[in-house]
Amino acid sequence: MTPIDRWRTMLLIRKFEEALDRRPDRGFQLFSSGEEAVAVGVCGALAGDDTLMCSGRSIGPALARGLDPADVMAELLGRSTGPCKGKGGRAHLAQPSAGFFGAHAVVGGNLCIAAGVALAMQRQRRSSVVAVLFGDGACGSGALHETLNIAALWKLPLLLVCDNNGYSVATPRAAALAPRQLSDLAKPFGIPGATVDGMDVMAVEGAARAFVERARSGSGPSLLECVSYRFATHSTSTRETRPAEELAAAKLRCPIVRYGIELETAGQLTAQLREKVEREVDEAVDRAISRAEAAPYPDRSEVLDDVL
Amino acid sequence: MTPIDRWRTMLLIRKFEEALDRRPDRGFQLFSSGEEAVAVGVCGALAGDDTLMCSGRSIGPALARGLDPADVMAELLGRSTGPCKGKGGRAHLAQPSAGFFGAHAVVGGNLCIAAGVALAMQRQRRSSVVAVLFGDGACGSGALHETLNIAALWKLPLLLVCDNNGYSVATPRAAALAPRQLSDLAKPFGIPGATVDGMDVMAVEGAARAFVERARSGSGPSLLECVSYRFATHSTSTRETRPAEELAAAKLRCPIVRYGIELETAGQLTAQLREKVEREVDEAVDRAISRAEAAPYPDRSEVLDDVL
Amino acid sequence: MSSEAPRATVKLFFREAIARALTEAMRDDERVMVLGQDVGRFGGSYKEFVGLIDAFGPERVRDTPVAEAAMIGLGVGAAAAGMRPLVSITYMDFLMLGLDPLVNYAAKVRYKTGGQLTAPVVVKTTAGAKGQGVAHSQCIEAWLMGVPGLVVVAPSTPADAYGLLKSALRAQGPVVFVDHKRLFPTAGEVPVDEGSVPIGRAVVRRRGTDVTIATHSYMTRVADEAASRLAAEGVSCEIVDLRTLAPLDVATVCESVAATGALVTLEEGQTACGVGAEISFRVREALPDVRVARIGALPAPVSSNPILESACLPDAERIAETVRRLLVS
Amino acid sequence: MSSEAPRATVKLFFREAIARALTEAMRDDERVMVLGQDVGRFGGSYKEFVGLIDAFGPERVRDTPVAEAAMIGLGVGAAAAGMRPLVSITYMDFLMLGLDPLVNYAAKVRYKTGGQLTAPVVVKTTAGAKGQGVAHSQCIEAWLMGVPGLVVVAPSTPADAYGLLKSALRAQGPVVFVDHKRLFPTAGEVPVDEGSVPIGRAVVRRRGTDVTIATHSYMTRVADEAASRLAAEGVSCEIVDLRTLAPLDVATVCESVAATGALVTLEEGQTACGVGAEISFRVREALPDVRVARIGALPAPVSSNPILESACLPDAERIAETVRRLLVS
Ligand SMILES: Cc1ncc(C[n+]2csc(CCOP(=O)(O)OP(=O)(O)O)c2C)c(N)n1
Ligand SMILES: Cc1ncc(C[n+]2csc(CCOP(=O)(O)OP(=O)(O)O)c2C)c(N)n1
Ligand SMILES: [Mg+2]
Ligand SMILES: [Mg+2]
Repeated sequence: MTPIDRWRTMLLIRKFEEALDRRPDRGFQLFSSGEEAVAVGVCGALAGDDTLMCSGRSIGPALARGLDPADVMAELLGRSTGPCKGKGGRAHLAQPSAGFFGAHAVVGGNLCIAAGVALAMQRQRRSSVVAVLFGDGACGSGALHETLNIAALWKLPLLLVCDNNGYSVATPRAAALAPRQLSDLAKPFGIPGATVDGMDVMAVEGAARAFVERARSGSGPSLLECVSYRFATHSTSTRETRPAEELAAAKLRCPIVRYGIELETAGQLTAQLREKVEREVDEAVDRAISRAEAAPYPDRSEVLDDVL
Repeated sequence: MTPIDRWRTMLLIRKFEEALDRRPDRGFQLFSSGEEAVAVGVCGALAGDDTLMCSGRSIGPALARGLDPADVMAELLGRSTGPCKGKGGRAHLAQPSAGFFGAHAVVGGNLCIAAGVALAMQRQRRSSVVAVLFGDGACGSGALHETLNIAALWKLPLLLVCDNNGYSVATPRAAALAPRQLSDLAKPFGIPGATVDGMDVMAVEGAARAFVERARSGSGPSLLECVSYRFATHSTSTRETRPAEELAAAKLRCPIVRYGIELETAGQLTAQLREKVEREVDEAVDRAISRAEAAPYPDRSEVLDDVL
Repeated sequence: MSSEAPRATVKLFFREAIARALTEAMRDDERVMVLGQDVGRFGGSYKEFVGLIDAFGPERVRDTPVAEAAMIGLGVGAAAAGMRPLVSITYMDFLMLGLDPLVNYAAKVRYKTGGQLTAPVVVKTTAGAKGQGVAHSQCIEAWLMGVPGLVVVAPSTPADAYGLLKSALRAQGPVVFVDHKRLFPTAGEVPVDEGSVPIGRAVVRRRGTDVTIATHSYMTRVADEAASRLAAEGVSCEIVDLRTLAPLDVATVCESVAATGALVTLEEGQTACGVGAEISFRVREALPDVRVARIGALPAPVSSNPILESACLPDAERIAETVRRLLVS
Repeated sequence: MSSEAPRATVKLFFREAIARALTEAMRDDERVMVLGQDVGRFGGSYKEFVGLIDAFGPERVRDTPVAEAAMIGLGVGAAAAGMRPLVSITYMDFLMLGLDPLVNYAAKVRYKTGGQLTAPVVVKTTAGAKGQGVAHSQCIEAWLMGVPGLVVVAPSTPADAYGLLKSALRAQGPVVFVDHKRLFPTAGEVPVDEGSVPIGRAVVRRRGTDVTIATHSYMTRVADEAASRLAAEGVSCEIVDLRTLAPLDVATVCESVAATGALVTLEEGQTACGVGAEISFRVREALPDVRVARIGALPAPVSSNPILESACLPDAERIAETVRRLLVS
């Protein structure tokens, strides 16, 4: 991924979610503004044959993995042209053929599924790696322990990425999780762990790249904690309860602004280029919306399709 | 507990189980010969107001906690004079009034229950501590992680004791558990852990005592791993698959023989005293058997009692 | 209710009725405490715990990690050791993660210890669909009805939510209190005086003569909508709100069905081995010749897609159509 | 079965039939693998996996930690990614620990991805009581019947264990294969030729004219014992072995009941919202006037106490008595 593509993808996620949020028919959504660098950094480390899984907070991951924004928008707006025919929606977005094995809205519930996908990769002697994104909230769940243990024993090609945005709904991480660093949870199992700044896309990508290569070479799983912050409320129907100052301070660390400044300083993002990319992103989002709008809803009669 | 009482209790467990095993009507049982020092050492560190919980391997723990062998035998042989009226049996032995909150046969399933009992102690502002015994097998279960995390956050008065006998049924610990030391599992949570020789009753009691005092003083939970070995098959209906040499070597480390020699060397266990204790233990076991034999079975009509 | 003067009432939202019941119970009984995700300062996903942390402090109103197995296990263990915890499981789908301590310990501890221990925990959980998709929409209360040792309640009105929660917090053993996402914002009259609603009693919500609709929770409201439609066509429905699912108040259902001669069971969950299958069987033990039909979700997962969600779940039209068909059969 | 020459058979224990099915499936399909506690060198708690590790090696026959949630989750994830794992859950009671990946993912992944993914995992688990007490005796197959997307099979003979497991390992989606502690040591004839038994078809095990007993798994044998007793009294029982619980073969049950006019459902688990409640409802949709009774465990946990265990579970005498009462009603 080129530096500009990284920045573009983060911007795409932000603007895509903003456009979606403006729609009265958007339904229940979980946004990832503030956390773009985590998804984009991790995907920057993945190859085409690798696959990504994530939690219900799935828009950033799906777009970072390179899904067509129009397909994602169609799925989120319940259109039958979405990759899941409009049945999955936000919490269950998936397009395995594009390297996105999908979202799963059970906190912690995606971890052992991801390990199973990694087991399949291993058994099929593919050199593919599975990366799974989950929140700090999932670190309280026993599923993490069971997955770490088996993944370590069987040296599964699995990268566990904790997007620690500091909250599980309204509960601060410190009230729910005893460990000082969440990546410490890997240690007893002999699994390498690292904690990086999740608002720094290059830090995420660098750490992820090392762990992905490790997994690819057969050395087994790893745990990457990315410390981020969520700018939006937990969901579109959740009230905000975080301190205003905390939120304001976090917004100053916006990963998109930050990476944009880095690129500017390095002379890689001129004003002109910035404008061009912003326009392209706006067009992509507009196109996604208009394509979705033009697409049909599923018919009630499809309710019993794809059950068995 | 006096040194002689420690030795006596270990001997009682051994002889009690041997007597039970000889009975054709004993049903399905899990014995703990070889592991007597773990239960006896832990109970040596508990006060009367503390409470003990354990896994389905419950005969040693129940006797170590001081339950009347006759009551335990009655329960195990399905007599209605058992503390659970013969309904609980081996896997679900309990006598809370005697400081034995009980056995629970779900591997890992007793951990969060024990934490809940500890929560009750804490809320009731009692200075009591809960000790819970579980096997190495339970260390693969997510319940341990969830319990460690919450117990650490809430500083629960809980002593987690892993009786690591090296096997879960026939699966060696190394094939099922990635950690080098099982007590390491406490570390990420900031919980103190220790690994001791579980065939050495004084080592177990010493470590348990420190952790119990810690919990009693309000400093929270701890994890004690006791490395032991089981002399019998997993259950009375399980075939033996462990290497004969391994078993033979372990038997040389018998905790009862070992502690007996220590006491002899220290002049605390004379041949005469040994004979007297052995005779008393035999009598206690005989009495347990004959009391149980004399006791009635529950009636079929009791099947619906105590449901709601 | 007796023939005395009508009791004074106050209008409360369903969520407020829950908070009120908890407030009174926690005031009266030091042993009552609340464990759950975001139940403290946040006040619960549906605001049903608002005010409790201010009144009773963070020791008794505890935010937990996302760890449903341990949450229920802790509640169950604490209950067995003398407390009266309420454990909040925000989505009934995730009750699955905590079934082991609930079913394998709480429901059996009284039995297996020969009465030495009992675990009077209340597990409060929210069933039903409201746009959140396949893993946040399920109704699995029928599973719990087949677990000896569990009491299951599922109120449909604020008054019953209040009164049944009061009873649940005083029960002898474990109680699963099932509410519903679509009920929290509904309002209803609740007696001003403190009181409770007994566990194990259904109630006739609407009087009618042609058919009995036996249902619970949010579907009680959908049944009422269907009954109003049918009334316009001259069909008179009696609606029995079960309120408690275990133990089932079969007598009240039978009394109604004996009069109407026809039974429709209605639930939001799956029909296979569901609440309706059980009620139908029990009613026909007493009244073998009544006509019976059952309604539930279609046999598919419940999508977050609004069209597919509504196609899957019972609605007034499906109920009305079922009643019409049954009455001509 | 056609009218051709009878197929040659060989006598196998139930546990051997399972091992044979797995051996053939693993030989034919590289994607099949086994995950479970003590399934490797030990060969399974009931010896049903004996020989597999020697034939296929430890990469394909994997011992797991005691971690039912992850075991099922891994199997489900691997299945969704193209493998065909069989996950062994030694006691059905502990299936509860893994219901989340099974019900919330495997059963729904095909639906929620619009058909992009499916999870053809086989979860093999052992139900029923045999002296191991309250947490090692449960039958919760009825819960699974209410989960759209799951297939549930529960054979009673070695031939069906073999044939249904072969089918399960080739199914499109997740299958729960329920066996029973008391079946493993039973023996029966199994065709020498390789083959399979189709999912979704019940079978008449014993021909009779007075009453139909619809049952599954180990209770099929108990039903047969009851039928022999009743035969001595001149009462002729037809026994339908359901074999598959989801989807239910209602047609075969109805055909039998249409002829006998009376239905007794029999299961080892709880009756409330159980298999029998469902069968009864479905049969009466077609045949509203037949007499029906159901039998299951009494509503109590199953103690390891032999007297209480046997008092709780259905036995030949209880079945015979139920049939006698039904036929005079
Ligand atoms: C097992 C389970 N319990 C509860 C929930 C409800 N829930 C949805 S998102 C969420 C918060 C999760 O926090 P975290 O893992 O940090 O992810 P974030 O929302 O911060 O991205 C909760 C509790 C759930 N989806 N799954
Ligand atoms: C959740 C669960 N899964 C499986 C079992 C079956 N089982 C009973 S004992 C046992 C072995 C447990 O090993 P460990 O915890 O080391 O205890 P030990 O038997 O060695 O004392 C197993 C797997 C169970 N009781 N509970
Ligand atoms: Mg978070
Ligand atoms: Mg062990």
